[in-house]
Amino acid sequence: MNNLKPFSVYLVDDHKLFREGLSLLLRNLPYVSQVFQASDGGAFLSGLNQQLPELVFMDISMPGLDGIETTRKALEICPDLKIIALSMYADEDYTSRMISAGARGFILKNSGLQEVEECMKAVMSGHNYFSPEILDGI
Amino acid sequence: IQKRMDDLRKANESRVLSAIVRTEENERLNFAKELHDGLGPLLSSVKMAVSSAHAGNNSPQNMEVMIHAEKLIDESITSLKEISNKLSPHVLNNLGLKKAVKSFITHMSPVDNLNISFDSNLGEKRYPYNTEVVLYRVICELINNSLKHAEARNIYITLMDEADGIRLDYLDDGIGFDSKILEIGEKGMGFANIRSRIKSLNGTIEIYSVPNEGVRVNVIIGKS
Amino acid sequence: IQKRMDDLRKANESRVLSAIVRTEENERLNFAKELHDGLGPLLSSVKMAVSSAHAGNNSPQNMEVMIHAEKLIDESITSLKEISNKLSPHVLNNLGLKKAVKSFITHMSPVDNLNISFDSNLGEKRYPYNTEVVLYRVICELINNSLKHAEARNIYITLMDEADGIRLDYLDDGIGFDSKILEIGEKGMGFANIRSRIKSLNGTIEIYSVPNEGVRVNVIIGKS
Ligand SMILES: Nc1ncnc2c1ncn2[C@@H]1O[C@H](COP(=O)(O)OP(=O)(O)OP(=O)(O)O)[C@@H](O)[C@H]1O
Ligand SMILES: Nc1ncnc2c1ncn2[C@@H]1O[C@H](COP(=O)(O)OP(=O)(O)OP(=O)(O)O)[C@@H](O)[C@H]1O
Ligand SMILES: [K+]
Ligand SMILES: [Mg+2]
Ligand SMILES: [Mg+2]
Ligand SMILES: [Mg+2]
Repeated sequence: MNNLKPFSVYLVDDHKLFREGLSLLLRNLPYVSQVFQASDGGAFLSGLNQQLPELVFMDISMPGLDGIETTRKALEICPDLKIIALSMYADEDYTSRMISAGARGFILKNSGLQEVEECMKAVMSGHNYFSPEILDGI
Repeated sequence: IQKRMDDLRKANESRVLSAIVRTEENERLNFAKELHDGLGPLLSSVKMAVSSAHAGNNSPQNMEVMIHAEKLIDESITSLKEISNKLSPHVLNNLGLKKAVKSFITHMSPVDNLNISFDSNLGEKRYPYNTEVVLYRVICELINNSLKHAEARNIYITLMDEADGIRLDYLDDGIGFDSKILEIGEKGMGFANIRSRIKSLNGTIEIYSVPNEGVRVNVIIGKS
Repeated sequence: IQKRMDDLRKANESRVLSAIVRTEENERLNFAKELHDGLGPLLSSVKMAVSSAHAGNNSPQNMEVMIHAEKLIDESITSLKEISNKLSPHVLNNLGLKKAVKSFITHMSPVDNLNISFDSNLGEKRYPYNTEVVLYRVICELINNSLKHAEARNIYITLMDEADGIRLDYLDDGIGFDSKILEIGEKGMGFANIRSRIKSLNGTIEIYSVPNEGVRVNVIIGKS
């Protein structure tokens, strides 16, 4: 996996401290070139024409446009965008909605950083990735 | 005239009850949200930080400390979710009554030799928040009662959307109780509490039991 | 006979209300305890682990991550305490009504040009839990209302233990409101909620207001 070309990441989450914490960790990874942040779906979508990231972490429950709608709209604009859902909940309904909206990965917010890394690597090399907890539930 | 006055009084009483139940559920929802959407992500973020540190090049001692810390955080998150869910079940809010009852039953700690059957024609249909939350809490309390008191082997729950309203029929085949308990009302708060919640929706509840013959409860909540 | 029946009905109504308020407060207390005594210590020990690790010999990068994690934990603990306290104020449970009201007032986010005076002869005296918790919630709601709606410069609160019961007198000098609001009861749940809580204790509440002349509220709860 070390042959992965550095890529940019966009974090979309309404929880400021969570966003900042994760962005700090991501920036420390050698293969992450840049980290952008948005606090809601609207801000992310309107930022898309300026910053086209290679990978997106998308919160599901956000005020205004939720993660599911935002994913759908973002993929209409750029169909190749790789989006990973980041959720507090493992319930099957959330997963299936997010997947049908076009997400390539789905992990829980209480994952360790190792899992976040695995998920990023899988999705960046063209695979799908789902947390084990989620696979258990299906 | 007497009848009209009684009706008025009843309507008023159920309005007062409905106000208190509604506010209470609202506040609980807010607390659950604060916990889940506020505290939850904070802890998640701590978890990621700690896991990143323990993957880094640390001394073996630090490693051990960090692994321990991670376990504690996992436990905190589980406990947070449980409390938030008891305050206001997120499946109920997001996915409706039938799914929420199903989820309550599947997530219960398993009990030996107890079989719960749940049958419902509600599908994904949604009802007013108060109706959903009251029926949900009634079902949970009845199940908890059966677990605590009944020594039952079977629980049968049917929840049906019918012409006259939503009908809940609950049955267990446990040791039952002397129905005097209901009149005295000294033993616990469970029945009193679900009675008032149902009253707040102008619904009806009937509780039948005979020692050694289990418990049967019938609830109807009109659709307004 | 009519009078006796009315009395009976009233007594019954207040019993139902009192049951629902009591259960609710009990459950809240349990949730608050679970948070405070269950989750709280977990987080504290995470905090210790993380601070010990960051004191160890770490890379500068890890250092930064750990310092950030510690901040997050502090924030989690603060938020946990706030929520637990809103669910069931621990000062109230531990130190009684007067101290709890004082503590609520001192911990409020400060408001420009608002002065709150609180006078009470309750001292450290304790009352039945329901009495304390209802009076506490009434006072909090009245203060919140003044903050939200009144544009008041002064709030005067007196809380007195007198021969006929505990008396709460509340006054603000804000913009007041048209008392029709109280009859319609459409605007919010606050007043409805405190009315039912007071009713559950067989107490009385009177709310007076005239536009531009502030708000006055008098409550009496008998000592049982
Ligand atoms: N399914 C049941 N089988 C046998 N006895 C029951 C059952 N449900 C209730 N009871 C009896 O009725 C009593 C009253 O029930 P209720 O739910 O009101 O209170 P509780 O369960 O004892 O306490 P709480 O619900 O407040 O935790 C119980 O104490 C028990 O004796
Ligand atoms: N101190 C006050 N000064 C001026 N107006 C007030 C005051 N207290 C209440 N009101 C008016 O009375 C209305 C009803 O108050 P109530 O507490 O029942 O509901 P609320 O505060 O609007 O909402 P909630 O309490 O449910 O958050 C308010 O909307 C406001 O218009
Ligand atoms: K980097
Ligand atoms: Mg969110
Ligand atoms: Mg019970
Ligand atoms: Mg109010």
